Amino acid sequence: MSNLTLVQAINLALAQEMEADDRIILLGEDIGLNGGVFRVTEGLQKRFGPERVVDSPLAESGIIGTSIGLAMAGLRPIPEIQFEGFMGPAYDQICSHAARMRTRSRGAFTIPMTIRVPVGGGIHAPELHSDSPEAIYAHTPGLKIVMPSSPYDAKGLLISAIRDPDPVIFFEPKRIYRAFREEVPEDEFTVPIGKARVVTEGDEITLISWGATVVQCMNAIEKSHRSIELIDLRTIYPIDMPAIVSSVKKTGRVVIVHEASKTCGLGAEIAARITEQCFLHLEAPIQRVTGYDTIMPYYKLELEYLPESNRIGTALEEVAAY
Amino acid sequence: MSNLTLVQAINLALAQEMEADDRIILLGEDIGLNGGVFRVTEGLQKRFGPERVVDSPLAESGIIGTSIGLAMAGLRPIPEIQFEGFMGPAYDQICSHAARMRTRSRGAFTIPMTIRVPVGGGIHAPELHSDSPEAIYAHTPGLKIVMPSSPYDAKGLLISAIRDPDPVIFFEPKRIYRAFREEVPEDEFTVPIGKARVVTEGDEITLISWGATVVQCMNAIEKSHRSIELIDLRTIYPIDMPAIVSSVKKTGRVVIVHEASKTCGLGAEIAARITEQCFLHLEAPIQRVTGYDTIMPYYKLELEYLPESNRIGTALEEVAAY
Amino acid sequence: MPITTVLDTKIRRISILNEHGDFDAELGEGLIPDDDQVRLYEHLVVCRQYDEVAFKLQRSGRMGTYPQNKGQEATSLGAAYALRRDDWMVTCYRENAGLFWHGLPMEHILLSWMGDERGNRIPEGVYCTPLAVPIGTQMLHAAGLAWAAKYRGEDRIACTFFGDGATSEGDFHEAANFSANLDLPVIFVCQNNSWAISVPTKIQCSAPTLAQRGIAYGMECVQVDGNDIFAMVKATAEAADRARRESRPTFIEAVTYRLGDHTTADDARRYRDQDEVDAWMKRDPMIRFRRHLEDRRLWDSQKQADIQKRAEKEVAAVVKRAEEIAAPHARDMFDHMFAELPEELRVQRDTMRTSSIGQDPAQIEDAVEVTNP
Amino acid sequence: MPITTVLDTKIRRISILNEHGDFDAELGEGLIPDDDQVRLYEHLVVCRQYDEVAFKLQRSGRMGTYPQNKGQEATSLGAAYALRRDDWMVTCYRENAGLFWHGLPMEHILLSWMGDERGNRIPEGVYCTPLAVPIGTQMLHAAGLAWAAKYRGEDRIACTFFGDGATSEGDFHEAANFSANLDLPVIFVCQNNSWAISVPTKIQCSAPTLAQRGIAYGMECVQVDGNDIFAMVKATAEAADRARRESRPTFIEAVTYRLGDHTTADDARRYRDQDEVDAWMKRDPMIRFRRHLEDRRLWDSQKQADIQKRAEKEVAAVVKRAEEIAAPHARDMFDHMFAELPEELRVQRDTMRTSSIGQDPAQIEDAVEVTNP
Ligand SMILES: Cc1ncc(C[n+]2csc(CCOP(=O)(O)OP(=O)(O)O)c2C)c(N)n1
Ligand SMILES: Cc1ncc(C[n+]2csc(CCOP(=O)(O)OP(=O)(O)O)c2C)c(N)n1
Ligand SMILES: [Mg+2]
Ligand SMILES: [Mg+2]
Repeated sequence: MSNLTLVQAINLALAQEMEADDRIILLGEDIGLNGGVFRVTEGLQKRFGPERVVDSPLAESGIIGTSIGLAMAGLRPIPEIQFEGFMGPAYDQICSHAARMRTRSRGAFTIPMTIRVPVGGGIHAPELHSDSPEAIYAHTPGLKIVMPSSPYDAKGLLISAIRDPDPVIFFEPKRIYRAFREEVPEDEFTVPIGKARVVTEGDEITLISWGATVVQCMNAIEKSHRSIELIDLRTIYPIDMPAIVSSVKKTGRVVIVHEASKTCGLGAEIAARITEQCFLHLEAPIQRVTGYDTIMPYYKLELEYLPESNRIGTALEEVAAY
Repeated sequence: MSNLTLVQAINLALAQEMEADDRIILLGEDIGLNGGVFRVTEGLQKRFGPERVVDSPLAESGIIGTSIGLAMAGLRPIPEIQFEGFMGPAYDQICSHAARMRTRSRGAFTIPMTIRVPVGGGIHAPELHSDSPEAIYAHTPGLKIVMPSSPYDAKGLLISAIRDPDPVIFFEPKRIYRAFREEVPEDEFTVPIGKARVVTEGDEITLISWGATVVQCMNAIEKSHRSIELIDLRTIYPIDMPAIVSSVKKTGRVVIVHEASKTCGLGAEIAARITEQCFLHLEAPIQRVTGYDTIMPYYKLELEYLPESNRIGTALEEVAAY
Repeated sequence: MPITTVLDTKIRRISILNEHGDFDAELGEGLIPDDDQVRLYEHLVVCRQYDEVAFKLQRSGRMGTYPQNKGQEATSLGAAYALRRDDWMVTCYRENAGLFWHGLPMEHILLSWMGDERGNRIPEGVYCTPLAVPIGTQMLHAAGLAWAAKYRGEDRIACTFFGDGATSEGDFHEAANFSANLDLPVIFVCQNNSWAISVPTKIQCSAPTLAQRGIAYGMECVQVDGNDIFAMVKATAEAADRARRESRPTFIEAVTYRLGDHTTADDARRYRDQDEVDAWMKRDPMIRFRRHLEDRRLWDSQKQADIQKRAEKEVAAVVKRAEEIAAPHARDMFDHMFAELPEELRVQRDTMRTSSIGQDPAQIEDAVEVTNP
Repeated sequence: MPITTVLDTKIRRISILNEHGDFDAELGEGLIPDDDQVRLYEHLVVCRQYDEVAFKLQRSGRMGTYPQNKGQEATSLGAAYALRRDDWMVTCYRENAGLFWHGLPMEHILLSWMGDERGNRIPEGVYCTPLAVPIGTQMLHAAGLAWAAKYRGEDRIACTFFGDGATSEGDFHEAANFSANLDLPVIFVCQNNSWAISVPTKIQCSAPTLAQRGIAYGMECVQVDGNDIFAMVKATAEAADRARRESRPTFIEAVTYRLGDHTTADDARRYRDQDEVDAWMKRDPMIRFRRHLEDRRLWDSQKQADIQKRAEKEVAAVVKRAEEIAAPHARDMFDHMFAELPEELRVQRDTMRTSSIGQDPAQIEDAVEVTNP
């Protein structure tokens, strides 16, 4: 066990998997000598050499497109996109090719690639450095989407993602890259993709979130006197509906929290499914506490945009009072 | 009045608006002499000249990116993307720039651009020629999204879109480009963006759809003996919730139909909002009849994927029976 | 002094067997053994027959949209001939002749255009990739495939094909740039067939050549008469050598012409002159190749009649195979989404004939076969 | 015969005032009137001061991430000088000197980096565009702006600036290609400052020059010493002329160097040698320019002291203005989403302090001001 930040946990997972499997190649902007702009890949180029940790040209479509080729040949590329706002240029390669290659070729070609991407707001960064596009990719069949909220999960989920035979987008909530430490086993272990985690048990309200806002949810719970079951989704797609359904059947009340804009965010899908599958158990409308349907503002206003614990707290009260 | 197909209605709207406003420039692949691969721009280059109807290089990001520049200078570009599957390369310019320019510059720059895109399946086309990405763009703040289901609406909505001071994605359901004709006024008229249309009135079930599947819904209603209120959304964003809410308060039962994949489709957002706003009126879980969470299959299976009238009919029965 | 020259560069054009039948012995002699010349020509006849039949299949409603290859066959075939069987061919959709030579069973292409993904299930041991529908995107995969070979110390290379129109896409640029800067063993074959649907090449590139695209990357580049199979073989062999020995990419502009419509959904008479087409008809790669073989007494009209008959038979058999493949199952669309089907997708699959996907997993029997492909 | 030459091209490099202070009179004499030389130099001093102060604002927590301009100022300033006031400057984020010369009030740039969109509210009559955060994307806007001018018959042109790294993005390619093929009056100024964050230029382009990127498009291209303001003025003036008269684009590679870190979030010591930085320190555009002015008796140390004082005062006033602007209102994030706020967004705005956005439109009073920007 070591007491690690999320950044350190990811770095460790990468190092251990690279040690075990020389089909793994890392590529991306500034990931080599510089160790990435968040230092997630620190020391890896030195340890594994510039053939395996590759500073690429500044071209996101190129990074993903060549990774697809590497994967088609049987390697296991782990491309990094420097910020989620720069997935845009790679959107086509991700959605028109990576997500489709297996089904297009009826299994002849597969894409065992893990795309690492720092995600979300709260770090006073410039434009396009604070977004949350997970729903975009959840709406794209053929991708798995993961977003850990703790160092332990980050290591275990990343190892699962790397070993997964299909493309996985691994979103790293940058706001909690170094926000806290947690005991993480030194040895390799996996946290399965597709399984949510019950963070706190409770029977009054089901609170559902993922990534950095899980921390805001925990803060809200601390300030609340109610019995709240907090579910950390951990995997965005496929969604662990059994975990959600069994909680909602117990509580009948739901609050969903995410940073992304409300309209067509993942919260909508979860709310729709809960209504489909727990219709007779619901005792109040499902509340979504989310970013607004605006552009994520420049950082002077970012805390107004992000769902902070007080907004979550209000929602909990409203749902309970209904 | 003339009896027009949807293609003809769009062509007419383009011609009349170009006649009235010389700030309008059309650009795209094959839209000139060839009149576009669906002949939507037929005759326009001949009539308005190659300066106003421009065959562009084969580069979607370039088409949208230069359109943004044209719009920033005060012109009113109408770029065409040849098929919705080729919006991918333009995703970044649409979402990182067109959608953000007004708010980024606090109104100093605006993007009065209408992006025309044929959308959807059912025409036995190759891969990436049959998709329905409307939810992706509905989740992107700063864009308006429109999808007509009839020649009349196509003309009126397109004129609204062109005159709108903000970027509008105008999706043209290619399956019904020539499927039927309708009386369309010769003169210019507008159908307002943001207003749904009640296609048939009813008080048992609210059926919500948009684009080509409105026709499938009408077929399903014809085969049904129930009193069904069909709402054609017409505008994907902003969603006309008042129209939906007033219908649902009457019926208490809802079926939503769209071609796109289910997870994080627009149906999820509508279902979530209905649950938020009509919680006590709902008498059955909301049903979504949609494409599956698979890649739109090659055309041998496309009718298995698309929500055809029999699947819609079953959903209507299930909702009624609940 | 203050104005100096920092770059001075030239681009060559290779032509060996020109449209008048002139053959440059110095470059061409010994390039392709006689036997192989005959085999290549015969292959062209079969491919031309395949193309005609595919066109008719579409016209009679037995196949969807199809892009004719007519007139361009020598380009991909010449390149394929110069490759090793285990080199990657990363193509677009107009390279049937090269792909079949490289080992792809002929029914695959038909099956794909018949709207069936199984056409893309490339058999084990065949080194090519599925049809690339989004223009200009597949060159990046070629770069990645070549990179993988280099990483593993294999001497396999990748040869990618694309049109003049494709060079306008950003992904082309990124693929060329990655290949040059990371020293990847890739050959870029641009099939400049004068048109991208209705758009003439000058709208894609107003420079005097497309070959000079490669200069941007410090890449070796060359222009070739793409209807001259000898020139294609020579340029590709040189490029393959450069890729294999020096791990450096090459850009080849192959000047050819699309004699048919863009696809069966297109009508080229709307936008181009018949005169232009007629002029290019005379430059058909098969005419000059046949004449050349006849000059060398490697070919005669009896052989032509024989191969024509064989081609018809062979293609008919291919069509039969493609059409006899059982219709896909509706549930097939789920089966290759992931290595292991997630639970929620399993439920969608098993309930697909009901409306309420996700709610009634008991109806698996309902998943019937498609009756009307 | 069969191997012919289809292209033969050269690239020039322009240098007028080199790092040793040598001045090429033939090219440079009369290029910039003496008064203007002094004004330009003074402007550089103010901009350098601005850059230092901005850096310190970030370090003391009064501003977010900031990209220093130090060392590159002559590039954008020389180009801006050669433009007309109503030409478009479409920049990236390291062109303060040029932008201020072109008319952008200095507090705007600070405000943007302070996390406030109002910094991007370009005043009426100033022809520049907001900070471009996504690398390599703004050149397409420049092409569109130039296109609009051409369409309207205005003789306004667009000059766009970007880094060496940006030339790897597909959008760069598309912008250059559109401009060349549609004959747009655009100048592409690539500021090759040796680095893209930690990545050296050779990973973006292994060719001997970046200038040759332009050959791909048949575009006029030239390499310039970007730390030589005279050479920048000359190259840009030629390009502007070509754009205005012939409506043809030009690609200028301006060779310069980023003397500071990439941004305040970066530590360049991790990846580059101090020796390299020291060598470039000597090539600082301000050193040679000052020496040149002194040689010509246009400048002396008294003037230097005066301008330094003025710069400090001026920049302090700018900082004061930027910091005194009232904090934005939370609801501001809604107000520029659309020309007219859709009803559902109005409800979100008016209820933003409640959880249940969309459900309680009665709480508009709750939208309080941000207290802690
Ligand atoms: C990204 C993308 N944009 C547009 C299309 C539609 N489209 C199909 S083929 C084609 C023209 C391609 O021209 P070229 O690259 O020259 O190849 P050719 O067909 O001439 O062989 C276009 C525009 C597409 N398939 N993909
Ligand atoms: C599309 C995109 N990808 C990545 C980044 C992150 N990033 C910001 S600046 C930069 C390097 C830019 O280098 P260059 O173009 O040479 O400009 P310079 O900073 O050297 O002036 C990178 C990778 C970005 N802003 N946009
Ligand atoms: Mg072509
Ligand atoms: Mg740079």
